[in-house]
Amino acid sequence: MKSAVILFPGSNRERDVANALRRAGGAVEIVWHGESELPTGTDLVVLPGGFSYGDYLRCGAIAARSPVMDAVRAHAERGGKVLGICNGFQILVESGLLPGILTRNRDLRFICREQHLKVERADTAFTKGYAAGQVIEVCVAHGEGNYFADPETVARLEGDGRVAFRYCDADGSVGGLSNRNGSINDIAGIYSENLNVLGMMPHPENLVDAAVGGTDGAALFSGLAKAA
Amino acid sequence: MKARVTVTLKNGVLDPQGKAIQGALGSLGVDGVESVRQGKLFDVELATSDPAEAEATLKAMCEKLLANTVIESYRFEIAS
Amino acid sequence: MKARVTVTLKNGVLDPQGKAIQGALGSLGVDGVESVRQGKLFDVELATSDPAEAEATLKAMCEKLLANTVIESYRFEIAS
Amino acid sequence: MTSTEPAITPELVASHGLKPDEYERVLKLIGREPSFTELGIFSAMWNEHCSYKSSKLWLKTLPVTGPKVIQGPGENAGVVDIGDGDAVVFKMESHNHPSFIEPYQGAATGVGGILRDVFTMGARPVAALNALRFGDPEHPRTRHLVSGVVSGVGGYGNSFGVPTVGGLVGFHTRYDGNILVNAMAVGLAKADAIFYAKATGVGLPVVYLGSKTGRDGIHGATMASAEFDEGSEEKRPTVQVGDPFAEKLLLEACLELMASGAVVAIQDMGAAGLTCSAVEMGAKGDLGIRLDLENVPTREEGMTAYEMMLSESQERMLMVLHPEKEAVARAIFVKWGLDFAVVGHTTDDLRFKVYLNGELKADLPIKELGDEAPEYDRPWVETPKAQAVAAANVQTQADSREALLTLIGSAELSSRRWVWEQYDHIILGETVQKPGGDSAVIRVDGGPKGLALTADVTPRYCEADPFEGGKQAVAEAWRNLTAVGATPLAVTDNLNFGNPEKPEIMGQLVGCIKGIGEACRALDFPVVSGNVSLYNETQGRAILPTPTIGAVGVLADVAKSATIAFKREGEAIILIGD
Ligand SMILES: Nc1ncnc2c1ncn2[C@@H]1O[C@H](COP(=O)(O)OP(=O)(O)O)[C@@H](O)[C@H]1O
Repeated sequence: MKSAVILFPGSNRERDVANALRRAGGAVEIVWHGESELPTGTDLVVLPGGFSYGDYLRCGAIAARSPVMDAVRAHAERGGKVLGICNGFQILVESGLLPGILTRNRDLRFICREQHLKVERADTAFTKGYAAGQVIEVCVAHGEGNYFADPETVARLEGDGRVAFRYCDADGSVGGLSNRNGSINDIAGIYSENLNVLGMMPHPENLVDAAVGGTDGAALFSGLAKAA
Repeated sequence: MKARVTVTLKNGVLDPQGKAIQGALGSLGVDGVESVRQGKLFDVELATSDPAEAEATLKAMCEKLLANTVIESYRFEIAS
Repeated sequence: MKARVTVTLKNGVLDPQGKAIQGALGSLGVDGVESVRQGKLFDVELATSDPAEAEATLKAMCEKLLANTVIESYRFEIAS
Repeated sequence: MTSTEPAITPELVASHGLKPDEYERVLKLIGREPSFTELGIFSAMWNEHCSYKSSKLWLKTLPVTGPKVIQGPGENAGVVDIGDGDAVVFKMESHNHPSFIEPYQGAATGVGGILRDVFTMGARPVAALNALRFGDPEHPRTRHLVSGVVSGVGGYGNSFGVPTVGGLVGFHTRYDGNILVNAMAVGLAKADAIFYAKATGVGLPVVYLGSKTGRDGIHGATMASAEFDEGSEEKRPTVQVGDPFAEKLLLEACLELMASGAVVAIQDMGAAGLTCSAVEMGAKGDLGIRLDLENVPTREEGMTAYEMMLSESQERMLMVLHPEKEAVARAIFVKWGLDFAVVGHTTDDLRFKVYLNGELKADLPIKELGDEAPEYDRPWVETPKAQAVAAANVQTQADSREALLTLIGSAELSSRRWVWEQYDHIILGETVQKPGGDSAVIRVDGGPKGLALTADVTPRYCEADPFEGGKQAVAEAWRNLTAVGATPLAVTDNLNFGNPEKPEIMGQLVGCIKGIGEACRALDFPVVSGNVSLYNETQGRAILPTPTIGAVGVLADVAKSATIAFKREGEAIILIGD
């Protein structure tokens, strides 16, 4: 699998995700946001975490409008896979590749902690390595991860099975205190209509190594590597 | 030419910052505040002195970048 | 009673947001923008209908919470 | 000099923080009345913050060398060998006064400054720590200050992309009017690729990099060394605003530039910005520097030489470059969207000459600006030994259950999770032990090697007995490192005290330094960097003496690091020590 990790000014988890992809056996190229084309043979585009353009104005807003995003859009339209993590998710919604928006966390504070997630379905390119309904432990690190969309959009997402992950507690129950940022329907990640674009707030790339917190994130990358 | 753009949340969109401010005001002893909604403003200086051109630029700025029309509306005023 | 509070950075205080926005506008092809400075606005609803009381509340809000007068100035307007 | 500049009066001299005898020294040194710009330059170079005039004599007594020490105090940060060609680069610095005035920006720019100190040396920052002291939790300002400082520390570090892995938070009414924000940064570099401030070579370009210069914090460095009084909330100068986004770009651009071989010398523009950085580069290299200020990228129109020389705008660097690499260097900075300007060059006349549009604004002997700074042997009195209290004489008001509950429920002992959850402590994917334990542990480049990091001090002890308190702070840092299985390497310190012109306060400073020195010598635990923050007083009341110790240790294999939690039921609990 060949991945292109897009580097925006202010991205800061590009190394983390590149490491996770390489560990899973993928080839990784870091691509500058000013490029107008993706490297040939790119299977997966990754928009990494960070604070692109300082997160000024709105998170992801300025990055969503950079030259490379036209190429990313074209890649997605061709059915190519796109993964946006944290700031990458914010960029995806700002660029219209995914619906809704991510706003300030409910209590207005940045939150960095371990977080349980429920994997909603295991039949997408991103979640092949998991079982449907599986509870995994990853971590979150964001100030604006409060997912919001209008009721019709949310209904459509739910109806079409486009919710990828939900915040839950250790035994998988959803709702309540495990949703720290206030996201509607405890949404932690969503898919595009064709299930080839995934945006998620938590950081699976920081949990791929037993020595550093755990390995529950690894299956996402190994699943992707197998899918390609 | 100077202009001010204001971007506010659409009705019905949750405003956690506004709510938090309202809460904080209570604990600071500022009473009688029934609601707070936070928005953004941009003070802009434009090169042109032609109002029509200024208006076109401002509209383009708002549509392309300053407001996310999923949840926000914008207005602008050109300073006389 | 409704009011709008605007909080802007004092002159000379660095506005990294405004700077980033200005840069982005350039690369989006919106030309002729000479400077952008970002501020905040707050749309407030007050319980009182007495303008003097409203003014006192607004002033207290601004001083205690909404503005950091070291780097920001504030203004408010009571809607008629 | 132009007529718009104020005349040099005793009041003007005093408002620049120069005492009459210090001004005499200026006159003797240059043989004439200084210009306004020159007065500003002297005030910046000779204030407590830059010159360490009250503490230097005592700092010299600390052990600063060791077989692993590559660079001790005197550069932007200390450098210690950790084997395999790697080096750890670290330092701690205070941003106390600015954080009291504008907690978010003050703390944020404090973090920004210390990160810059580390990457100026050629290291990529891999961890941050912060030691925070606030007033009584019930004091009306405390809540606001805690929330602003914590979000400022997080706001900068999170955006910059460095994990904040440890620190401490304390509360005491003696910090009501002077909170402490001590930020520590740790970076990794190759031991043979460390960059220094010392310039070499005549006629080389002096290059300005980073963000533009504004009127931020003009006289901030002077403020940081002046006691607060009631009026200072009105008189306070503009606070600097941080731009972590710009700093992240500056980091990437600097590391790329360093790798290209273009850099002769580099210095970050911290307190007293352009003045200190230019003088240091020249003085260390036995060179003169000529600056042509019209080339300095500015944010505001009509800035004077005085303002440009004293501006504390953040996210800026000064470099001396190999002239043939200028184009390469410029291309790197343009790519990252940062300003790049040749603002002067090195000379052979040992003068610091500042021109604006061809007009000479300052012409000073560069070595003496640093070397001839006043140095004081301030009078001090030893802190009287407190009477030992026999346990039997202590009245207890509560039964032990109640006492325990009170202790657990106190702000001093409550969980710090609320704080460190606001810091991204996992970014970079190397955090083996996150906040919550004795020391944080981070892996070095995928491991198995790792670093242990901690920050400690107990101000109550230092107040009761500065010497023992200083020793204890070092010992606790040492214990915290060994508790996770690390071999302690070296120390950075941040000495926060009141007004050193008072013999009792000076006595605390001296006592603590002696204690730190004694412990560091006994443990072969050299001090490789540090910072002094004095005049932490409001209306004559000083903070508790607070010599924060930051310490770094190394682990051969992070998989063997020990953690704080009990692992299994039924296992023996052993108490060691006495
Ligand atoms: N300001 C802070 N930033 C990051 N971590 C912190 C901060 N304050 C405390 N911590 C972390 O919380 C834990 C508990 O801190 P503390 O109560 O000072 O414990 P101890 O006395 O055992 O060092 C430590 O791991 C420490 O690193």
